[in-house]
Amino acid sequence: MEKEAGTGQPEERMHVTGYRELLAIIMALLALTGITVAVSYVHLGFFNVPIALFVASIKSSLVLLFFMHLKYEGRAIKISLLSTIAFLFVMISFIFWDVAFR
Amino acid sequence: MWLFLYSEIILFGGLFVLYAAYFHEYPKNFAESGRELNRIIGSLNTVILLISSFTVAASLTAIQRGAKRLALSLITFSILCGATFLTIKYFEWGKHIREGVYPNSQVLQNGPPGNNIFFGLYYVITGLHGLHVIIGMTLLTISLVFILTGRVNERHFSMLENAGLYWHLVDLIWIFVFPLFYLVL
Amino acid sequence: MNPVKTIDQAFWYILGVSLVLLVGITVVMIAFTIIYRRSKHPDSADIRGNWKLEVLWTVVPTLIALSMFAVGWSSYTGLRTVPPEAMVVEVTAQQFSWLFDYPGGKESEGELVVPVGKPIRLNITSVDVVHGFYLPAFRIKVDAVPNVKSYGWFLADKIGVYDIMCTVYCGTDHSHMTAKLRIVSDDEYRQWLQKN
Amino acid sequence: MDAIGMVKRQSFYETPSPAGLKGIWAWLLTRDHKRLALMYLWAIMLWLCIALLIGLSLRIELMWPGGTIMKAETYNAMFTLHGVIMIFLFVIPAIPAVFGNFFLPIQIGADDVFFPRLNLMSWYLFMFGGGFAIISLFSGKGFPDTGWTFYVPFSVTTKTNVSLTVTAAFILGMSSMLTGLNFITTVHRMRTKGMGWMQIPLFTWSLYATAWVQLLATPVISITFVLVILERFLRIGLFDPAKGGDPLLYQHLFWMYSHPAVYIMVLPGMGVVSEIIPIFSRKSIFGYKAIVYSSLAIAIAGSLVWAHHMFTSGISDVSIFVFSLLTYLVAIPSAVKVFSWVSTMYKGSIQMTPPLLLALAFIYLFSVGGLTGLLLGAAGTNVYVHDTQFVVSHFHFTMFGGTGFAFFAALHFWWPKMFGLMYNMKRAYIAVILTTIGFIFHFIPMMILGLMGMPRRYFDYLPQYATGNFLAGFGGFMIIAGVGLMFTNLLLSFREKNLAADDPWGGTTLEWSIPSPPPLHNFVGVPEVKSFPYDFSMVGKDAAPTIQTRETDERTS
Repeated sequence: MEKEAGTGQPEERMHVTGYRELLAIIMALLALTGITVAVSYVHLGFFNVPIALFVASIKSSLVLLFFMHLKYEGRAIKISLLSTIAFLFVMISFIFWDVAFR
Repeated sequence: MWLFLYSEIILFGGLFVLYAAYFHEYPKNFAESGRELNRIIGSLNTVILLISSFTVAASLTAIQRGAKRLALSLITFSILCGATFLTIKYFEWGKHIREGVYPNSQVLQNGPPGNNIFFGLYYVITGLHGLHVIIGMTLLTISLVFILTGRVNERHFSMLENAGLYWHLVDLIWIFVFPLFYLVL
Repeated sequence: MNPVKTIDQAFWYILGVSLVLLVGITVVMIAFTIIYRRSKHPDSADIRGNWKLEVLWTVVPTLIALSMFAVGWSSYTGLRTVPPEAMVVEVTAQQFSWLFDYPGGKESEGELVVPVGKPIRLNITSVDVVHGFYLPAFRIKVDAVPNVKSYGWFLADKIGVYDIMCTVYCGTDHSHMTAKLRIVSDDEYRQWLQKN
Repeated sequence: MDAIGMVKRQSFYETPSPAGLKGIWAWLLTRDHKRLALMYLWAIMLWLCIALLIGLSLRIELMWPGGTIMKAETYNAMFTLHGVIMIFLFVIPAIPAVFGNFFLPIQIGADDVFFPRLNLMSWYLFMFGGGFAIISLFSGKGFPDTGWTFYVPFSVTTKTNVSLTVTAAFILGMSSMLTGLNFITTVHRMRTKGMGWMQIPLFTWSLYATAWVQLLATPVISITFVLVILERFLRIGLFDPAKGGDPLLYQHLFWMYSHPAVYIMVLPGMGVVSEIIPIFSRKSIFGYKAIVYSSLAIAIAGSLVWAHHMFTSGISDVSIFVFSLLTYLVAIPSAVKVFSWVSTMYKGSIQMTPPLLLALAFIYLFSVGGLTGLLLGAAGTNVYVHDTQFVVSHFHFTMFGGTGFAFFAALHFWWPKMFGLMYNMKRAYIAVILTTIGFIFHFIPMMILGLMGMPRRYFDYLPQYATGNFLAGFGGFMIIAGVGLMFTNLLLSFREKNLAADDPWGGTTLEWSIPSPPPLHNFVGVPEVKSFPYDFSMVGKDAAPTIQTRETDERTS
């Protein structure tokens, strides 16, 4: 199906992300990876998992916004992506109405 | 393409639902099993994927600016990164399997149930992720060929763009898989 | 309070309101088709909405729905609050029969015998696949899930014989996975316990 | 098959796409959304007939206690098949794949869907899925016998070839997902000049809402089915209680898709009814925006209530409280729709036709289905009727009485447009009435049986349930007769050749502005939409209908 998407009209979007910007992002990503790994060696009990997930969310937002150009996409894609994530969040959290109280 | 990515996100989402529920049920066993995974290898793989993601993004910039040769080498590099990732994964799986840790193995059956679930999820999620790496590599290869034949060029780059999006998604999923499996304590 | 009664009340309440709504919708619909048929009413009015009416028919059903939810929920709580003095029977489901373990070590298969007048707590589980314990006369239905202990209870208030069925599809003989509940007098129950 | 009109344009049957293909290849390799829609139509009608006949065999079996025409194993396989075919090969794809493919692009003034080749691929996935389903029957030890829900651990332990059946369902899911993806992109990118979101016809709106559910919910079932397959081959134990797994999580994942799927099934049907009622009342739809928003509300809220299928399964009481409450909230947008349809008829100018009769039957039957759903949504009463014949009856009222009747209505409504032929009205009425009465006669006894406590999926039953089952059998025969007559009548139109006008019903949306059957390229120029889709204000006794491209006054609700 990816091929299909390739045969659309000529691309309209003009934004080209600069190399420097991409380089800055990858540096940030590597630094964040370093941080989570480092934090995992420190025993924080309950907080380990939330911190790891928080860092992961930052990393994924960076990938989404810059590598995947989400920052420069239209509103429709932004909203729909957010709703997808919201749906995923609902799936995971609503399970806990059950498993947490069983 | 984005719409297709959403469905991929939800596909993995189903597995993360299971992960969340079981993590809630067996926090101790999960932490214990997580320690058996090699954090260094996991980090190495994370770095490899992140860098390959960067090179894919850069190759799109390159093609948009008309730097065909640079784009070609960047994509080749990304594909090689993917291959390295899979090789590392292969040895990692191999090591666990030699230790007798694989689905339905005696070691897991006799151990605590949480460990079995943890490794079950580990194999399913990383396996599915590996499959996606392979698909992503295929897509990148197709883009590579298209750049060579000139079907992908500075005006028509959406094939590469979509292959890139897919590759970033693979990266994105790994960003969550990594802490959930390698860093739970 | 015996949950059978509250559940039936909830049942009649929801059913009654639903019937009124159904009859209302149907009658109005048929009436419109007849009154406004083209031969009698060739020109249609141009009405495209009426926000007051629309708000009204969003709010009123919401209230009705909430009241039904409340009634349904409160009747459900009756099923979950087991009186502390209840007699406990362990129920085990297997393909394709029901096993009952009584206090004191007595076991029976395919027949649950309890003394009249007592609340009975059933602890339900399964040894193979998912089954469903269904005792329609007392409005209880509890799935028997392997490795999960679920429970239900009923007040054995009348002497008689009642049906127990399996409600979760479990294989070839699913429909034959039935049992009988016998509610008997205290004396008879004691005799039955001693019999082997 | 000439189009009526002064200038004859070649219909899409006569012009293959891509050009140059001949004979069967012009169909098998086509990218034309209309040809694909017809290919779906024949496949789906075939599946429907097969599943109906299987259903009938189940009813005959149940007319008398004990085994009559088959053994328990066969019966279990038959109801599994009936469910799998009906759900995955009929109800889910029926309206989107056939009428969505045909009319969604036309209604928004586009030439085709956004990804025509992807559309062809969806069709192939659909056919492969169907093929796999058939193969799975005859490989392995006996027919699959798990019920369409494939509950673990039974589905993992049974010896029949569940893996292949599940693969079939997986492929069908892919097909439905890709169709959804295609529709969303089409609606976003290809609306014609002047068509804002509030000028989109309601059928397209309902498909749009459905497409989102298809796209976001289907992957959940895909991964669940993958897990079932992995479990069968590798025995990982993710759902196996002996190995630490939790079978209830399977049910959660399963219903996370399968409950929203109910709305994938019924929303397009509601869209069809929203098209039919205004046209035959010659009156604008009542509360256009309310219907649009309720479609979206159903799509969203419908995704949040999955656990109400599990009230007796041993989930926590807190979750029962939450999910029961949410379930009641989903009931409201459906109620709003029903009220809007009925009020559309108020002060209208109603012309009775077979599609309208079917739409009215839809409203009635769907209301019964919806209202019985209230009994199921309440925690206390749910426990009593869950997993009984009552539930079976309830969802047949919504699925067959709802989606099935909407499918029939759509067939009768758009048949003249799709084929340029008009069917015999009298036979159509008889068929509709027969099907409706048969339907009621079949499912009301089942509902009562459920209230008497007869569980579902029973091959045999206790003596007190004999009368009801015997009666329901007759209803089954009537349905078969009705549907048989209906399809025969439609097919006879090919022989009778009563040509249909371009706009036989006086419709106002874009599909009625083009010839019947449509030419390969739907529109000559780019149509410009200037008004609300359901504007009948200029229609006098004999005036021509106001197609959406005409200037009218912009008033909406």
